[in-house]
Amino acid sequence: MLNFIQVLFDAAALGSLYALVALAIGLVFGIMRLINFAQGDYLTIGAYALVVPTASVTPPLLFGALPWPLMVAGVLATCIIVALLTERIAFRPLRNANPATLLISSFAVSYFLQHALMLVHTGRPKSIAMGSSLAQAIDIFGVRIPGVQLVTMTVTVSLLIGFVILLKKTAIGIQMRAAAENFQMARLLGVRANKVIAFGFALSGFLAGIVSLLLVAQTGTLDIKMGIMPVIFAFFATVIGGMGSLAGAALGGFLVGVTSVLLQAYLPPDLRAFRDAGVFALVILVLLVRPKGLIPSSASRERV
Amino acid sequence: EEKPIQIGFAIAESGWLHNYDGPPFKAAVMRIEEINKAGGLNGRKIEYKVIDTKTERERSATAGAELVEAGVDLLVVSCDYDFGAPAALAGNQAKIITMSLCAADPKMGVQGVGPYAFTANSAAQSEGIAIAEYAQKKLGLKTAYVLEDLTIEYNKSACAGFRAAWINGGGEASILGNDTFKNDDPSIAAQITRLKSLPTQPDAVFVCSFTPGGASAVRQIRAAGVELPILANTAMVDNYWLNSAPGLKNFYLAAFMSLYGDDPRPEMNKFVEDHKARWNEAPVSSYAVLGYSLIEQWAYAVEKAGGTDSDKVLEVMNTYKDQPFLVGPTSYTPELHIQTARPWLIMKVENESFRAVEIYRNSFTPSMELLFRVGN
Amino acid sequence: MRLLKQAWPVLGLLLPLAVIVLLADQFGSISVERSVTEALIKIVTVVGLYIFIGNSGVVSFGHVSFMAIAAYATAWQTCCSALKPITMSGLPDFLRSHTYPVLPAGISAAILASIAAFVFGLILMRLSGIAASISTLAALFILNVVYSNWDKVTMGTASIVGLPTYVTPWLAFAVAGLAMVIAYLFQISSWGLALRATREDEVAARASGISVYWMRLAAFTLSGLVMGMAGVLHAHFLGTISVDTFFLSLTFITLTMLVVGGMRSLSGAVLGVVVISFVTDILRRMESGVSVSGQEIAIPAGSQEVVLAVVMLLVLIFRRDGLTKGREFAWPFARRQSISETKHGDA
Amino acid sequence: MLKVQDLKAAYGRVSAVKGVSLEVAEKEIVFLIGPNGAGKSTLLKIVSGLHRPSGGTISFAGAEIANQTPETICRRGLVLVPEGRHIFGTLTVAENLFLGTTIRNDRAQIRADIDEVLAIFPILRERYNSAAVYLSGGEQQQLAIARAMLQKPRLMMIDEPSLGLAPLVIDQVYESLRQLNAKGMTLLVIEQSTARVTDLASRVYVMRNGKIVLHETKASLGDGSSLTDAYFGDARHAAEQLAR
Amino acid sequence: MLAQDGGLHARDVHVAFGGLKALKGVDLKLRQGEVLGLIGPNGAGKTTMVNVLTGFQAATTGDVTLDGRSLKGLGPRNVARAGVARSFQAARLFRDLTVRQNLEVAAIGSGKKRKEARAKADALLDWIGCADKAAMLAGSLPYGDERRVGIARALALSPKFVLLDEPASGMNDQECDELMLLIAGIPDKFACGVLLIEHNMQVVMGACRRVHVLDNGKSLAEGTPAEMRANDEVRRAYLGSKNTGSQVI
Ligand SMILES: Nc1ncnc2c1ncn2[C@@H]1O[C@H](COP(=O)(O)OP(=O)(O)OP(=O)(O)O)[C@@H](O)[C@H]1O
Ligand SMILES: Nc1ncnc2c1ncn2[C@@H]1O[C@H](COP(=O)(O)OP(=O)(O)OP(=O)(O)O)[C@@H](O)[C@H]1O
Ligand SMILES: [Mg+2]
Ligand SMILES: [Mg+2]
Repeated sequence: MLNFIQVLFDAAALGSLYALVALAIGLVFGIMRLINFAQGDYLTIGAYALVVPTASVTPPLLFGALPWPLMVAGVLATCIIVALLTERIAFRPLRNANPATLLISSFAVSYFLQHALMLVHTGRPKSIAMGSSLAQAIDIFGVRIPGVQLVTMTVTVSLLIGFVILLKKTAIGIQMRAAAENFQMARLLGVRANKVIAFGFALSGFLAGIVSLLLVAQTGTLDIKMGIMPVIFAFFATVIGGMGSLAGAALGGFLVGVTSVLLQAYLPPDLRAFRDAGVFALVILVLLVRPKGLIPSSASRERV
Repeated sequence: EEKPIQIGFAIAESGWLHNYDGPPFKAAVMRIEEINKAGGLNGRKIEYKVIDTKTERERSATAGAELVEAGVDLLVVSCDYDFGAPAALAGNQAKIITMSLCAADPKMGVQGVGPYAFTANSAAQSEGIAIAEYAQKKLGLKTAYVLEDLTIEYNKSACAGFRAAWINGGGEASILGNDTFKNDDPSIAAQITRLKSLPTQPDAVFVCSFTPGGASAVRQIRAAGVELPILANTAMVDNYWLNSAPGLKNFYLAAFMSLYGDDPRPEMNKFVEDHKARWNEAPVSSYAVLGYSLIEQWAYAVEKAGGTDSDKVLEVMNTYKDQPFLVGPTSYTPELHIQTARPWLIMKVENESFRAVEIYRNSFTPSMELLFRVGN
Repeated sequence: MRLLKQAWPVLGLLLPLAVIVLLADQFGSISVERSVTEALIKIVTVVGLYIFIGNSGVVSFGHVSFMAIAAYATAWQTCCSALKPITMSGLPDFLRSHTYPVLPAGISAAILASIAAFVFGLILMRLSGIAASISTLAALFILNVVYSNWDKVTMGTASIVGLPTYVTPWLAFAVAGLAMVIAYLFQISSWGLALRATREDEVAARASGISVYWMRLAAFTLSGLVMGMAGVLHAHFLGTISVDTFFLSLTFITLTMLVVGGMRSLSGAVLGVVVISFVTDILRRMESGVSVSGQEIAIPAGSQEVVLAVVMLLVLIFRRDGLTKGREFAWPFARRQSISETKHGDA
Repeated sequence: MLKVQDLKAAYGRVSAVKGVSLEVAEKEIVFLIGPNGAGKSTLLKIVSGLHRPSGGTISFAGAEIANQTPETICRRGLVLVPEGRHIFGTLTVAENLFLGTTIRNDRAQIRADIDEVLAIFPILRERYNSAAVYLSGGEQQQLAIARAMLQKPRLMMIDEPSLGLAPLVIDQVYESLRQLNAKGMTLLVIEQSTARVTDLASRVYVMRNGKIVLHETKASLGDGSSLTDAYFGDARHAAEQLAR
Repeated sequence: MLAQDGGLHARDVHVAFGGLKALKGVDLKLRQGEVLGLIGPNGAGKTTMVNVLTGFQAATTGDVTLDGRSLKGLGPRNVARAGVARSFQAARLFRDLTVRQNLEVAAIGSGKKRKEARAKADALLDWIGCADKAAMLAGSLPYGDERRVGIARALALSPKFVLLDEPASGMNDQECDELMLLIAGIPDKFACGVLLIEHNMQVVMGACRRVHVLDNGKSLAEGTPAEMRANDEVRRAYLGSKNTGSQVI
């Protein structure tokens, strides 16, 4: 018999990871109406920053060799810089373009980053000895709790609270939302809108850095495509949570992760292969019942 | 002077498949150069030409067609069945011997691509069979748990082979359970929970996967405190991923050869040395030897047939019965163009490296049903 | 003359394409010929996308599923009679133990895709905007998971190999022409017009008595049919099919072609394919090395994608509504007046 | 205070402003009127930095501001209330008002000022914490004006303040504007209805077809009949035809 | 058409948005062939009323009937096909379609064939004086034309009733005059009742025989324009003492 509490914990841990990615997707969507597929590549690049860029399959460590506070800082800084660069070069000139154009431009950015990374590192997955101690599980009352997952959950909850406060209560948060909705009008009110939006991207880079560290600590591997599925799941999460609502994004991410684990745990063996189909069917179902998502933001409503 | 023999390679020089095509290709070039240095094949020099498929099926088909058009005598295609097949089809339709560097799927052969298609590799099923038999007979393990990565067909085949062999040796009840995951799952916590909640723990876990997902799974299993022996399929061979599971022990698989100088067959160790001399590095992957033997196998048949005429060469190759080549004894029949019982080098992980254990040849051979995975 | 002018948006596209096909057929190497055929199949695909996305304004990520459905359907009917009973034992008997001629197989496969689109659409078209897009993505994943694991019918993730390869450049051209005619007729029909109104303003369209749901469903079904045609061509061009071909990367590249060309016009859909295919092909040839005045030069392997991404970004940045800015090609013999109709978008 | 000279601008190849010069002095209320499409809104957009001029100069309080960004121009105290409201629908009324104070340093004074504008527009107090998208058309217009008032500009440019407002509210809005002006704020107002103009204007410009066609000061304005003529030009003629 | 319960009739309509009551029991009857003015302060509930009448907003309680038939639960599209058309406070044209296509769409929406739809569109364009702009993209129209095309689009549905939400906003005095004439002519030309929401008193007074005043979600008064102008309550709540809107130069 499966230990139900253990399953719940597993579910919550994966849910938190997706929630963290979804938070970044939701944040950038909130400030630019952009579903940023390149978010996945930010985190891939962050992970690869741990090793020296070479074609070798067993590369020496770069940031990964530093004491952990410096390593974290190095990875976060890398992700933030990449996020800012993509904002400046690709997304800023496209501000206020229609959503399809924005979306496609983020594909292009993602395609670029992925293949540039591939040119440097080759497509072969690499492995890295990092955070093994964090990956170890501790046993609490018979429930196995891997350190990474504990950290993931704590980080997710605190960042969610932090971001909601930032956006709702601080001047820069309100300015960010204003610039998101109507860039020109925000400028007419004296908001330094370019900086404010860049700040939003920096935050998404920050989140990407955190996720890449957590992922690497969990899997110990680097792969050019490691960002894709988390971002796809986060993408679903943001929409079922309610586009433009951070709490919604986090909730959506949580839900997607939890569903995936519960299906994995409780589906009969023959159907387990179809686990993901279940998750995606759930996405469609949620949208049919609540087309604006679980926590619709006021942005998504329209007065006639 | 006779016209040189042409070999065409429709393989990936970029994209993810390059990692798999690259090493055997280099080894194949080594063999070609050796033959040329020794005076050529039947007195004719061998030339070769490569067209990059960029890990795309469309490119693969085009590359195949172009090489056929250029009149190659042997067409070599990608490691992977899915990406090699489009090119192989072109070769087969033109009745040119077509060989895959390391596809592990019997459909790269008579029943799938056609009668002129071969693969230098063994069937994925036999990887599972070999390690299952070895674990039961030599390691004395009685029960097993199977963790199956559903992402690609190769894994499913390896798992099918493992299950069949394990049940053959220990009965239905000796498999304590099955679970599935996907290569890009960020976490397999739920699978580990199921494993740990089994009423009795198995003697071993068989993980059929490939990197990076396989490496990540091994790391997570060990991090969760599961110290059971882990058995794996051949794709997990070679040291490059061991960083992700520091201090890994009790990990076994069936491989072609050892890159680390401890292969019980001296000719293998010489191969590694030659490779270092030619390419300034040891082979990146032990799959390399398959490329070397691919050329060996075809060249031998050409010599025997006295020319490159496809039908004659085919006839010779179809009669190989434990024909000795570097990678090991090789057999083909008119029905089957893949190895099912070539001896394996069992390897285990110790002190952060793979170590050769011993050569082992499986006695249980997969039936056609198992090879084509009918009824599972 | 009026008829000619009416048909111009299609004719104006078909004529240059015909010239390209003719040249490739007469003078091109195998690889040129195949590149052209590939591009023509992509045109069918992107025109299929355009019928729905261009007219409804809803980005769909799910369309390549319909290619998969048709490709598998034609494979079941035409492929590998020897292996089929063994490897696809779950097929119903009329498929498992019979092989059908390619033409009825292709047609029925495309129709099946269209039926599938209709069925999916019944559910998905209830949603609007981003929710609709995301649920089409979910549908893509669902179909992918099902086809990847429905081993006895689809052979799981393994390729089905050995379909008859009958697709020549001219056949692909003919089908591309057909797809363009279908798209154009739909676009100028009253349903097409109504659908484009919903794209501009859903609320106002409702208030004008338009059923957003049925218009979208109609376009979805029709585009499913054209995607099905593309799927059949794809299958019989390569001779092999597998589920993962019809997944994210094909979705992204075809969407990119549509957007780069200009997703609001048929000309955009076609031009996007032509331009991106051309750039890709040139880069690819540069990667494998070209000789310029006797010197062999090549760009590093793998840089093709990087350059292509930059090109796509530049187009999007400098022509954010695509190369055609979402307009049809103007009738070349018009007096000034009717040009104003086509030009007004930039004002 | 504001001096525009020979300003030109175009949208693509269509030129919308064709060499306009105008002046606004300290503490004036200047009206800019003219038929639809005359280029009035375009002119204000250029002055506020939203649209690039193709020629000419703009100086504000002695500094050249042509081609500066909207936020720097705003920070100099030159504020635009653009036509069509542009409130932030996803933000609450309170947050919209708060954004009006972005450029201010006198934090202490803000609370009192917000209370003041809420007194002018009581409906905003009622809907203080609801998302602005739900406000009615007129309520949104009031929010836009209130927000601009909170910016405490030296020169406020308003594009059609009465759009969508109930007559009573129009009165209130103009009354407040007059009071602000009395306290020292300069105003440049675009208005469709000429009725207000004669009441309040220190100066009026009439714009047609991208050019200033008439310039009247308070003294020369009289009953405004010259305005009407310049304003409508041959449009009257068309209307008569239509009536027939 | 003079059946007992002819016309578009809203009975005791309540609408609440969460805690906010936008309409608190409004009765409104629009008869065939008349132009009824609907005025009231900002936020009085006028647009909400239009939304209820056209199926965009479900009434919390109360009912709307068209010629005696209830429109409950029909939804915007079916209400439009039943014969109640509307324009929007923001014009909401189909910006990337031509002006003619804008009208065609509505004609198609009312069930016409393509040919008829085109004829209908051209006739309406003639009527609003925009025939020369038929091939222009609607997004590039000047403001005034945009408004008129919005009205024409509503009429292209061949409705029994058309509801116009602030059609004159942003227009100058001159254009207001023209628009007033246009609106006043609708009942005769199209055999169709008109509900006109407008803050410009000049337009309301000129186009309507009867005016209904809403205040704070409730009916305040109904009567002729002159009566309303004289009504103290209406002056206090809406017009203001100066009664600016009706000042005509
Ligand atoms: N974004 C734009 N793109 C193209 N042309 C424009 C744009 N905005 C305005 N125009 C054109 O520029 C000219 C001037 O427009 P503008 O809005 O400045 O006039 P206006 O005097 O403010 O008119 P209104 O009284 O209608 O507000 C008009 O012919 C208009 O059609
Ligand atoms: N969807 C909604 N959610 C919350 N409140 C709403 C919503 N729609 C309208 N309201 C509120 O209901 C009231 C009536 O709004 P309505 O738009 O009907 O006013 P109106 O009479 O049209 O005003 P105006 O003349 O300013 O256009 C307003 O206070 C408005 O804020
Ligand atoms: Mg204006
Ligand atoms: Mg209103």
